[in-house]
Formats: sequence, C-alpha cells, structure tokens
Amino acid sequence: MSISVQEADFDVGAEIAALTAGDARAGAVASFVGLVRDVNDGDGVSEMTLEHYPGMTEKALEAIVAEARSRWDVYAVRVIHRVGRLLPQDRIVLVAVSGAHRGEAFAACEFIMDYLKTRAPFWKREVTPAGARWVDAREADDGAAARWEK
Amino acid sequence: MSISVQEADFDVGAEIAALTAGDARAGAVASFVGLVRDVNDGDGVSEMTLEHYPGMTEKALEAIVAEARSRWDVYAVRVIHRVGRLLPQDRIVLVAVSGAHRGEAFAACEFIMDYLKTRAPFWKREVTPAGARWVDAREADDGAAARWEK
Amino acid sequence: MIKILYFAALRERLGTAGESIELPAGVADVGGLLAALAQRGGEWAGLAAVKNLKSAVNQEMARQNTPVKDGDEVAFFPPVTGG
Amino acid sequence: MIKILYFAALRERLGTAGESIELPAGVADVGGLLAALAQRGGEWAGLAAVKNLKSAVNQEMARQNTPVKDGDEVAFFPPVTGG
Repeated sequence: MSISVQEADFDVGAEIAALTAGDARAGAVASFVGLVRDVNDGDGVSEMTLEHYPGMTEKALEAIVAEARSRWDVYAVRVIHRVGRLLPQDRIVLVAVSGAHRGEAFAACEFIMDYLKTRAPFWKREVTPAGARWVDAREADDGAAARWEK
Repeated sequence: MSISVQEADFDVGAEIAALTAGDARAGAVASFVGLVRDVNDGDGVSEMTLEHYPGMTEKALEAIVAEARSRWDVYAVRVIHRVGRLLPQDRIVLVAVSGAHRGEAFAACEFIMDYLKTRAPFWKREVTPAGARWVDAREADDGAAARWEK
Repeated sequence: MIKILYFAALRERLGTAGESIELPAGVADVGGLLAALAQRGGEWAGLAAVKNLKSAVNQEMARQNTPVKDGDEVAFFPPVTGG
Repeated sequence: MIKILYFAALRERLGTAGESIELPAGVADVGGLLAALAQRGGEWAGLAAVKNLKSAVNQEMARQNTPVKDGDEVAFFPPVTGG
C-alpha cells in the first residue's frame, strides 16, 4: 500500500529501503520528511493536533500520486501522513519516490508535497502560550502548487 | 561531520534523524539516496567499483555544500559517498538537508546532487557481460548542473 | 437526503461536525446550498462569507457551481494546512 | 618538483597513477604541462586530445590556462561520474 494516514510514527529508513527492495532498476530515491516546528508565525508551539477528513484524505492523496505518475516516469511512491496529537520535532509526513534517475524522482516528490499541502484535507491546530489556534494556510504553498500547472 | 567518503554502507534513517535531532526549528528534511542499478546504457551490470581522488573529493564536496548554504537558508547538511566495490541495489550516495520549510531544503538537496555529479572527483567502473568499462558521463548531468548557474 | 460535514475551525464555529438534511428545494449546487444554510441565521448567516471557504462534493474538491443532488456528501472547511 | 596524478580510465591508459617531476622549462599552465607531457610520445602524445579531459591544480578544478608552478599538485582525469 503506497498511502497511509495514521496516528503512529513511521520508520524513515525502513520505508525508503522498502521502496526499492528487489528493484534493481531504481537508481534514485528522493524523499521528504516534514516535522513539527516549535515556532510558527513568531509564536512558540508546544503541541499540535492534526484533523483530517477520513475517506477523502486517502482519495485526495491517491489522486495526487496518480497525477505525479502521469507526469514523471517513477517506479514506487510512498506517502505517510500522521493525524492526531503531535509534539515539536515529531514527524508529520513522509513522501518518498523511486526512479531510474534523480530528476524524475525529485520532481515527483516535490510535486506530491506541494499538492498535498494545498489539496489534501488536513488541518493543523496548534497550542501556543496565547492558547490554541488553527494554523492559517501559507500563501507560499499556493504559489508552490501553482508552478506545476500546465 | 557533514561530509563522509567511505567504503562502508550507511543508515539512511539514522542519518536523516540525526540531521534534526535537538533542532526544533527544522520543519523539513529533503534527502536523496543514489543506488547501483543492474543496467546501464542497455547492458547488464553485475558490479561496480568507485574510484575517487582522496583529498580533493572532500574539498570538492565541502565547496559544493558551502555554495548551497550561500544560496539557501538551510540548517544541516549531510553528504555520504561510498567508494570501492558495490553491487546492484547497494547504496552509493546520500544527500540530506534540513530547513525551516521544504522549498529551501529541496532546492539545496537537488543542487548538491547536481554539482556532485559534475564536480566531485568520483569515477565508476562497471562490470558487464562484455567485460569491465568506465562509465561515461551523462550529458543530462551537465544540463542539470548548468540550470543552477546564475 | 444529503450529508453535510464541517471540519476544523468551521466545525468549531458552527458547533457541529455534520448533519443529514433533505436537499433544500431549489438547491442545485454548492453555492445554492450555502445560501440555503445561511437562512438559518446566527453563525450560519456568515458561512458563505468565510474567507477562502473550501468545499468538497462526494470527497472531491468542489467549487460554488459544482452540482449537488440527493444522496451526495458535501463538506465545508477552511484552506487545508497539512504536510 | 610538481606532483602529477592520473585517475580512472586515464590512469589505466597511461599505466601510471602518478609521478613527481621537475616542472618542465617554459611550462606556466595546465595547457603547457599537457604539451610537455605529449612530447614523451606513445599514449602520452594523445593526452591533450582525450575527449573532455579534465584537470585539477592543488585539488581545485582547473582549465588549460590555470597557472602551474613549482610545488603544485596537478591531476588529469576523465569527466566525473559519481553519485
């Protein structure tokens, strides 16, 4: 299964290794790990909770991965996104892509992250010294996703 | 130490985790793993040997990392490149970069790989059914490096 | 009947995670459904004016003119912030 | 004295990984050194004509006009293929 939405943490090394296990065509694995930062918009963050839309989340991620596969010749794709309560330095998301060469793997990995940030139904609620608040979407994320439009 | 040239394999998960250990500013780690493919230029590859230029290799990698740091605001960088005899599916290289956000981390990681491919003194000698041969440089690698030129 | 879901800040603001209602008479798309919900008044009156309000129909991202018909699952939520 | 190193296919072709020689009279740069080595004849004669021959002086990538002086370490090699 290439897509997982889960509360549990994941093993980055094992996931990256599994992506190319038994596949000697693969010369490249590009990957991304997103982590909880202890600061956002200038305020300290002591914890966050990730809410999502069960059912749609998985469909949205599948569609994003399918779109990446239609654009680049990649072999295996793995997406893991955590939900629930997370603390600073906790892993949030993993995207890993294998391919023959690095160009396709990098592009597909970055594309998936950019689309995930703008099209997959996850919402972060963070706790700061002033109380809990929902995280605002970053305009930079819309810009990052827009550059892939044909 | 952010740069290693070594015969030994490396632990991708441990290296990626170490990059952000104790650093809660980091929200992003982009990484790349290069692997030995079992085919190159249409011929089967049963093993390869990586030669390098001891001393210059480390200096070249340090210069590439320094250049990446001057271009993007990234936190930690790790480069490991193996030398010696390797078999298909063996890991060859790891580049991992942490930053506050993914854009800088992805760009710096891909930049380091592109420059490493064209500026760090490593040479691959591969064994095919027709005998051993030195791997030719790929024109695509020159093109990939050229796009970063200012 | 249609199923409506509310997420994140919108869920908190409206005080509900979702409901099942008869498709209001004359409602044919997402924009029409928002207008019908606004007639409830209170927090609902401001629903359509929520900045960058996003919607989905049957778990696919939707727009104001995306059709809504009996049996559909419609969701309203703020811009997504995962990853 | 200067130290000259040869790597990869070039090392095999020339049959040596390196040597230490007196800086030949009149040699001031990488191109001049190549011309001087070519005078040895045999495989050396074709050295400067090797496709995409690369060089380094004191472990920094060099060009034909990069200066070479007494005490330097000069290396010749094919295009790199790591990663």
